[in-house]
Amino acid sequence: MTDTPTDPRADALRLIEALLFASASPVEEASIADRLPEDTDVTALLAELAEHYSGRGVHLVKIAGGWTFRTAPDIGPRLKLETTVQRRLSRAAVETLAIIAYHQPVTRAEIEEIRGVQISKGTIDTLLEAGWIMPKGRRETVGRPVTWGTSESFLHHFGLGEIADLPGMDELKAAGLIGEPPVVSLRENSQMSEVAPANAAEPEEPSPELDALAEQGELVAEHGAEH
Amino acid sequence: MTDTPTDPRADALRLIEALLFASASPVEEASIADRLPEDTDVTALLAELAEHYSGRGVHLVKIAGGWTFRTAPDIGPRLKLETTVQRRLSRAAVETLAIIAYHQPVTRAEIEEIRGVQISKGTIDTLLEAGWIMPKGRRETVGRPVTWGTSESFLHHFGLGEIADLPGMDELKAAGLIGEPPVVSLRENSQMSEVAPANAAEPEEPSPELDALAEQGELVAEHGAEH
Amino acid sequence: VRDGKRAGADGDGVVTEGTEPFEEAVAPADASGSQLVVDLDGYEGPIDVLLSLARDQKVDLTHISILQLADQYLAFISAARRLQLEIAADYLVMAAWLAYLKSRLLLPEPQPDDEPSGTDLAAALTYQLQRLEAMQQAGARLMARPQLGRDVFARGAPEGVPLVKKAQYEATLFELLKAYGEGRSRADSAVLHIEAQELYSMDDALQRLTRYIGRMPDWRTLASFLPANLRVGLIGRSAVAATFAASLELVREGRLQLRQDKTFGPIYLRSPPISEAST
Repeated sequence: MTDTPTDPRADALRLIEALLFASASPVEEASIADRLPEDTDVTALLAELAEHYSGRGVHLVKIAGGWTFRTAPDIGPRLKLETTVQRRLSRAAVETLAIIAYHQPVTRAEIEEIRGVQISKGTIDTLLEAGWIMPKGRRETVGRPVTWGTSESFLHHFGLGEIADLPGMDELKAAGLIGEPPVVSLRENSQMSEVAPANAAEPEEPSPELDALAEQGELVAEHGAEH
Repeated sequence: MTDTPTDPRADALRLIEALLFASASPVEEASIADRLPEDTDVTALLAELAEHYSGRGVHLVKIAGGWTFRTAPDIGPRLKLETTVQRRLSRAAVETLAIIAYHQPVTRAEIEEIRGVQISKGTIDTLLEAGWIMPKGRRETVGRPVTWGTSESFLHHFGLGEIADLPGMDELKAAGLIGEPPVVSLRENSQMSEVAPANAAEPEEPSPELDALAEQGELVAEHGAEH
Repeated sequence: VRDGKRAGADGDGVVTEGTEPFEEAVAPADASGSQLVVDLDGYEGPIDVLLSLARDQKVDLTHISILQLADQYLAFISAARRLQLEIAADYLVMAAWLAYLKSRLLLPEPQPDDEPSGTDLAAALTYQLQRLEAMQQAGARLMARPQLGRDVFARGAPEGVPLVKKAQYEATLFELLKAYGEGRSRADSAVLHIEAQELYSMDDALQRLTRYIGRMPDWRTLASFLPANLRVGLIGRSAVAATFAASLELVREGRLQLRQDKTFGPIYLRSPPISEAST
């Protein structure tokens, strides 16, 4: 290395490097700045560090609003490290997760409207158990339904700096596929709910959100025990 | 970086780097070799990697027969972040401080006598930690108890030139800080006398304090209006 | 993930092409129950079915023929019915709605009422198909990302960053003085005993009223019997209460009469007329 430790810029780079290596979770830029002289351009230093590591075995990435190192994605499989075995998500769960991620905060009813089908109770449970979604307060409409959004560990798991970094987010917004529907909402939905009693043979859990909220801790434990 | 991922040597370096980064404990050379083509000179690669990191914020070191990254020794101490947390003094501590200020030098037993309640050990410690009180020698009586008084920084913090600047009882009364016994004091008084002895076992903050706290807001507001 | 089932429904085209194959398929399917070509279980609801069918048109969703799609769906459902598959209500509702949409699309002139036109409904359906397709693709892209603990790894043994919290205590001179003042006044009041309140007792009132007995043939208000110096404040109220209680006592003894014309109205007192008193 050509850097000499006396150069303040190189010194700051070393400190950032050490800090991010030592931290168990991503470190926010403000927290990095706290440890450096006031006039330090932390953003520029981070960019320089990211550049330095771009070709290496570990990369500097922004995750959940903070900076951290991660192994290069192409190397992962060759590390033969113990990996956490994840059960593959069902198609329903993947779709539901995507809808929650892109449309958050979103109610169960809205998810069902997008998918055109009722959500089985297990789907939300699975995503909760994985720690990827969390309740985001209630919608102030009739019935005050719970809304869902993604958690910080969702961002960690999928390596996202923030929700806006979701793949294709901008295009979907531009295409009007996220947010309020630009056209008359399908009347079919109201019709469907009128006919719904036919479906009452096997009704959904009455208010699964509430159950999930109330028992969240328990449910996870219970769920874990099942598998 | 001059390394290109297609160069087998650079590729091996990247893999070692990622492996040592992600491993929970130091990795032995043999274990590294297992993940690389047979003819790889792991020792030479490790030396190269150690050289690369020698000037940086983390160093590649050999610990207990295995290789791992560690924070550069000179940087370690600088990672420590001191944060000052603003803390309000408890009511008991403020009152104890006030008694020390007015009655110094004063022993713990005397403070307790004045307050009519025992002082928990933490109260004196907190005031010491805040730097507002200091021991002022021993009282030449049985047991030679330590006496307490206020410090220089107490005067600074409260903007006092000297202790004599503290307003006297008459002035406190005039300022409304010592009030007439409230009309409903019958309840409060009986509680006080009943609670105080029973309270001797458990320290500090019995319910009368809470009552007083509840009134505190009012008092402050009142005071603000006066001035 | 039901890739297999989806592929079957997507790819074969059995579902959408003529209905003949199903006729033949009925018998073996009923017999073995294993050769179902129309497998509703592979779908995530009617919109998902529609989306699969729409892909068979091999055009961008915005250019899809809703009419054709409706036909495909209806054929799909009738095929499933012929196979005597159990069809969830959702699917049947969608079939009914599509049949309705079809009729609206085929009607030459718009309905007179303010219902949305067939074209509006078709557009709404197209939007819903696009939105679900977008979410299906988004889900796939999400799952294709390198995942933590599987494809990428965090530092295995983070050394940790020490965070030293230094307390800085806050207190103002005002708080200090107030605490001292309150402490002192509390200490003072601790030795104080509540003085007995000066209150007008019933005995006092009884004595006072007795003096008037026999000397008040006319109704007079209770208030007029109160001692002149005890008509206000707490003691005034105690005088009213005591005098009233005393008057009740005297009424009980037959030595006084009470009258009140209305609730909360003034209370009047008088000595009982001689004749009544004797009875």
